[in-house]
Amino acid sequence: MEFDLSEDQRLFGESLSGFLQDRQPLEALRRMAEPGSGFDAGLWDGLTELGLHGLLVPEQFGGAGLGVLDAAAAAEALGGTAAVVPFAASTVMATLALLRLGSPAQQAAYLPGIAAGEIRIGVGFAGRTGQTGPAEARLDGTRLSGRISGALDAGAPTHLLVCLPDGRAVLTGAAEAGVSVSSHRTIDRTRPVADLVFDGAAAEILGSSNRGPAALASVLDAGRVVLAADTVGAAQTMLDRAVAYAKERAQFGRVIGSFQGVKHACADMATMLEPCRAMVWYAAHAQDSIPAEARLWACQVKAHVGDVGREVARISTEVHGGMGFTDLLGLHYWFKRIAFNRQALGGPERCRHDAAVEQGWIVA
Amino acid sequence: MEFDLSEDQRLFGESLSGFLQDRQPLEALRRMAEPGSGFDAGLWDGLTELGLHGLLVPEQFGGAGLGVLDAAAAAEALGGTAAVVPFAASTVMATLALLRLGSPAQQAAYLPGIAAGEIRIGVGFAGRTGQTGPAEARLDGTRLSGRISGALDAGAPTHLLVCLPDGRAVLTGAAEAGVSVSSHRTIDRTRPVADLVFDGAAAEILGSSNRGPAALASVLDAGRVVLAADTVGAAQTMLDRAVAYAKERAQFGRVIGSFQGVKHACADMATMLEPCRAMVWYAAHAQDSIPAEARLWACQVKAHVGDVGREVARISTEVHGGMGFTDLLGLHYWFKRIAFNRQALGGPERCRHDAAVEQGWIVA
Amino acid sequence: MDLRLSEKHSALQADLQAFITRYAAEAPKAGGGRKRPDARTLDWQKRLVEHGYAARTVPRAYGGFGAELDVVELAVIADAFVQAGVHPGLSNQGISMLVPTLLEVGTEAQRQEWIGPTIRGDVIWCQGYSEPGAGSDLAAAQTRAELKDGHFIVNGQKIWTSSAHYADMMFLLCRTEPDRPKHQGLSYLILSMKTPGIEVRPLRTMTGRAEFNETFFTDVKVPAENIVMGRGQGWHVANITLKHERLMLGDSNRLTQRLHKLTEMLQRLEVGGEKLIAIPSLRDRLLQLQGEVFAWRAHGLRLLTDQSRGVDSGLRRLITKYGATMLCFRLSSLAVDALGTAGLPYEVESETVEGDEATTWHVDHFYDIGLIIGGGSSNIQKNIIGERGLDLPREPKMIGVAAGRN
Amino acid sequence: MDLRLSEKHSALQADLQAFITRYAAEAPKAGGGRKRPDARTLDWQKRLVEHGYAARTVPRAYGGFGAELDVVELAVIADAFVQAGVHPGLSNQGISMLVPTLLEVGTEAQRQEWIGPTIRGDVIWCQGYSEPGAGSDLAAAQTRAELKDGHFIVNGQKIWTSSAHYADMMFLLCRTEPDRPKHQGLSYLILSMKTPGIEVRPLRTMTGRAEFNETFFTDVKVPAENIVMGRGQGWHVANITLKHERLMLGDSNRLTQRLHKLTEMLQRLEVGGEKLIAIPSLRDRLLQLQGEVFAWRAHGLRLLTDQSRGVDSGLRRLITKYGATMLCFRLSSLAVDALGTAGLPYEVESETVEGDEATTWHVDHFYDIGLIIGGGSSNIQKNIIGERGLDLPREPKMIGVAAGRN
Repeated sequence: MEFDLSEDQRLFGESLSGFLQDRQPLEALRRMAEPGSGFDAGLWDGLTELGLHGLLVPEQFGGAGLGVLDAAAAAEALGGTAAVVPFAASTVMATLALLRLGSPAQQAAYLPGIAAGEIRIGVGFAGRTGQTGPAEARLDGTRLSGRISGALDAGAPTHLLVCLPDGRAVLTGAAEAGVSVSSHRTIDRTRPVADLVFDGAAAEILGSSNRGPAALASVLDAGRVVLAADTVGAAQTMLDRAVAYAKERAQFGRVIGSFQGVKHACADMATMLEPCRAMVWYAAHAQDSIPAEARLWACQVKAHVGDVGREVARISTEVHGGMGFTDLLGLHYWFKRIAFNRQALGGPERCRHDAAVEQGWIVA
Repeated sequence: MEFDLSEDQRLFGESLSGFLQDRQPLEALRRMAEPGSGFDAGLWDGLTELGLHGLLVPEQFGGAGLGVLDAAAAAEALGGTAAVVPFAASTVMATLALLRLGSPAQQAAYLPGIAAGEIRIGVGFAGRTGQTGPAEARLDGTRLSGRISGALDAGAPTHLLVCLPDGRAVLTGAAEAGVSVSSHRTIDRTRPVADLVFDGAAAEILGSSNRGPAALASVLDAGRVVLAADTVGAAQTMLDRAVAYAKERAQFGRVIGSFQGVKHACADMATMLEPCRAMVWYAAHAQDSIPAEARLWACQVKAHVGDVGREVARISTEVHGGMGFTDLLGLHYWFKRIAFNRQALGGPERCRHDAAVEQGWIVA
Repeated sequence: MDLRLSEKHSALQADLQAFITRYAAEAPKAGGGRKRPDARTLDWQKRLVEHGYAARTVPRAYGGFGAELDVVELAVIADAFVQAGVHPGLSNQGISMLVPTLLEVGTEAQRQEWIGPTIRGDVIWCQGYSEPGAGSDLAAAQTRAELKDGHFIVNGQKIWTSSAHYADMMFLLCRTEPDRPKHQGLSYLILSMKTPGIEVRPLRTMTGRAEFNETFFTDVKVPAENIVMGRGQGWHVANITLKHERLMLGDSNRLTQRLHKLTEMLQRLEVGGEKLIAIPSLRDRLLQLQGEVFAWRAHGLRLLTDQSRGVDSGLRRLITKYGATMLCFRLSSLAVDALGTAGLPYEVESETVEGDEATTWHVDHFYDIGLIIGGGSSNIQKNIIGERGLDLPREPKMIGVAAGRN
Repeated sequence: MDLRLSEKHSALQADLQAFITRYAAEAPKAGGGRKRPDARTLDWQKRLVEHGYAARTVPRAYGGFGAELDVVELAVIADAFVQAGVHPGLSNQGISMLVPTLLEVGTEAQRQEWIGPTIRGDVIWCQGYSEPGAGSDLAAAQTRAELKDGHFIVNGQKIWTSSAHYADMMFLLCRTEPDRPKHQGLSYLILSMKTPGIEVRPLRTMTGRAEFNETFFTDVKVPAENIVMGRGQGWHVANITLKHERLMLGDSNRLTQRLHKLTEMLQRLEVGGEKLIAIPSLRDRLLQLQGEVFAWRAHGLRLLTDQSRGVDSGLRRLITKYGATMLCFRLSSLAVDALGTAGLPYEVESETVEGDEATTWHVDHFYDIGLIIGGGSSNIQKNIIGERGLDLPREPKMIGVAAGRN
């Protein structure tokens, strides 16, 4: 019995954090975030070298062959630094979709490119995530039509993965005829969302037969866990910065962290947030190794961490006072990162709904 | 435009509070509450003299002919002192049921007795309040059968009022053949609930024709407002006592109220509670004078004040530390009074459900 | 308890109806934001003052309408414009904060000079209170003003000066007696923003807009007579001004309007063919918030009655800023949750761009955090509620902490 | 990350299964409460000690099983009894608090005399820490002990002494050096409850039960050698004891069990022909609580791993008492809400009466408030989290407040 990250997992997270803190200090973050595409070529190439993109790609295809827990540890580092890099969808979900639904030929065709940082796959869902806005897609043979909003990691994609309501997933090139991608800057300048419009675009169905909604649902589950991990990292940064600020800032002749009002606010954040880290680990580990619990924990971790993230974001900003509200300290990048994670792939309401369905408390 | 209690209303509330504080100090409260019947003959007679029971009874029948707002002002005083006296059901709801559904003959038969303190009517609902436990009653001609749990003010009743699902209400004598009343002490020793069992008991239908569910619903609404007013009074007492304790009790060499932890807890209570008083007034006034808003406000005030009451009860107890948890200060009488009010006539969940129905957001 | 309007107030309501019917076409568009009022707005403002629908209680001698204070009248007027969706006249810091302050403690000359142009919108003011190093501790202001040859020479920095980039004038809290205890060393000056030595830099917030400014002072000369009350009385004057700001921030009408907007949206938008209001968890949150807004709405009526009687509302007033701003945040939180991924796209380049529904809610949501913090953070508010409202003891004095300066 | 049990732990699990299958019929009923353990319970306890399922790490020299500390073993053992619903052995303040304290800082003679009888259940202890005037400020204890002729003479009053009415012995925190600073003037004594001059009065709580006592001391003579560590070191010893109490209070298994009980109830009970779990607002609250319990459950696994490595969990441990007791209260709040009016009837005359489901939940609900307060209220916990966990500064010293005595 050992409930902890492995030494390798911890070290990888630390090296990611170190790299990102180094390459993405506040001024660089402002610059990289400004275009709002969630993509910076320089950062991307550096992360390719660190092996981020191939984390889940099997070794035979040039990756590290690791699991969702490793991805969660990485996501915590990305959230902690508000990294301007596609990950949850293009790296984790797309790779898992290929591994769980794709044919050997498809895996061989795409996975090496993912690991090498040459392929970036935006991911859109038709239904299933409870998202607002249009989400319909139909397949006519291998021709895809429809309109899907809220696609993730589609600020600079080479390909698009579309998840259909019947449990199939299809891949298209982002530059194919009949494919239109309108990427939008969001409240979170480090990640965009995109509207995808398909008009009879040539598409490739993953796998030769429909493996049913469960396989695709497991891809969604993994994505939710990874977004929750990102929120834990971002919220931890907000807590750390609030504590540091409270030790430094003086008002009424005292360091503000010595006032119970501020001290207790920090204690509240820590009490909420700290168990979330273990929760993410368990949920991620369940994706890799405890199939019976995987879905329920994925729903619950996305919902609960989403709620805690919002509270921590608010309280940390309050502890910073007026400075927290300005752009000067850049604290809002993390506030908005947390807000984005909360909504993407289904907000807490939707995730709890899914958790109720999973437990048979209601019908879908 | 004047939004306030009238001088008379305030004075009546104050005289009630004064009387009850005088007659029901902590030791007397313990003694009166111990039987758990919610009835003390001495206290009852004193309140008869003050005119409490006839508050809503028209002057021609010996009462004061006042409205729900007056009853709410009185209820705040009763809750504030955790008074061992039937009121919300036996005085307010029973009187209103007679006024709104009863025939002139029935009004003449019962209302003078209510005002004189000779008639005390326990009230049970078959359905409609979302209560757990059995709640079914059927009328065969004028013979009542069935079983209703959770009846209010039925610790020492002379009569029982049963509200049927079709909107009719029937009266029986509590000592009639075929009527069985099992009154239970509750968490709140100042008020019992009762299980009523009817086996072909002779019953009198209020009014000659069925006025439809709306009239009876308005009686329920008034009851909910009055219970909310009781909670505001009880919660105010818990806040006042917490503040007084915080000014007096020293720890770590300081009066604890000078610590922000305690001070802010008191501020939180005040911020939650103070608007509830105005809310109760508005809701009560709506019962008397703004029919279009009466039901929605009744549902919302019961739900919201129920939630605020629970928080204030917890926080006040915490401010009192270990002393709050013991029986020594008797603080728990108010804690439990608030908890009782929260559940009786429908908890917050049920009241919000009713509010959604009232606004057409869902179907009943 | 009587929620009906008196005959006098009903008559006013009827007058307002007639006025709005007749003149609404001349009104500028509501909103406006970060710019000087244009000519159309100034004309409208003058018409409102003339009819007593703006500056109603400002004496005629200073260019106002000269009515007795009747807060119900003011509420009836505000309500009429909100209901009709017609521009209610200017509401800036000069009108809402400086004018009442001068009326209370200004000299006759100051009143004569500034009140008229201010209420007509010809002179725009900004507020010079907060400093980067002081935050909620306003009395710790370090901006210095030294009297030399009939002028105060001002040096220092202010922050949160919201309309400084187009304002004509500033009211400024600064330290003139550095040797006196903290609260007794301040003075309240008024000065022209055209005075040499003032630099205004825009201050961007988390909304993405530069809603505020930082203002820097280098040897700025202010005539000695531009002081309100005496030297060392700045803290007293500033508190008069703040009293009026706090009343503005705790407005329960805003809560009601926001609840309506939110309810309407949940009834209109759909996800997967289902109205948002049909989703139980969203509906339940809306119902809870509705209950809270109802409570504050009723509470607002009570405050109005207090004011109309000239009663100090005490605790009832002290809780409003903290309670209402937190509730505002929770209302906008539900809105952005309900919008989900479709609400994430966000472009706020300048205040002149009209945002779509989602952007508007997100701006509100971010701004709500600012409102929780601004004008005294929640911790400060809870101290005020505890100490002034509930009479709980203040923090004891600290060992090793200078009581005066810091 | 490996949640599987090692071979050694799997073997222990198998042994436990065999043990429980063989002996479960001899076990007393779980629960028990406010009374001395009866003969059957004592026999059971002895059998558990013999097999190493109780007092597992207490050295054989003192009557224990003498195993190396392996917290996973302890978790496996606890889990086996919970799963089987079999009495897991005694868990009283003597076993959980005094024994580890004596093992850490007692004299050899004290260990020899007390540990064996305590772990077998032959000697029952109660805790003499809190005082009515001190509350969360344990170090402010005023109960005096003066050394005279080889005895400490104890005078004063303790509160929250939970098993004082049947305990054999007490461990007592008292002031022996009244002239020294507050924290340095205390000593930790052990004494027989049969000593003349001790009076125990039951203390009723809001649950309606007398779960605690007040204990009064009048010239109670305690032999001088009955001190643990030296004079003035009582605060240090008491903190060792408290460390073990705090671990007990933050148990995440209790949260999980309570969640299961609550979930089962909502799936079973109906209102108006509808299962409670079908009511959206109740179900949604349950789902939220489930999420929180999951978080604490995972967190508990992390703490267990820390312990198995001998790592100080720091902040992770400091948050558990505050976080878990608040969550407990919210779980029981949902339970009593779901029970509604049918849950209001309440009779708790003595602990011997088995309550119905509703009464049990209400007792839990009231008791949860006690747990939030007991062992350091939320405010104290938040200070500890902030100061020890996040390294935030302590309150500055106050002017006019004696630092030592009060």
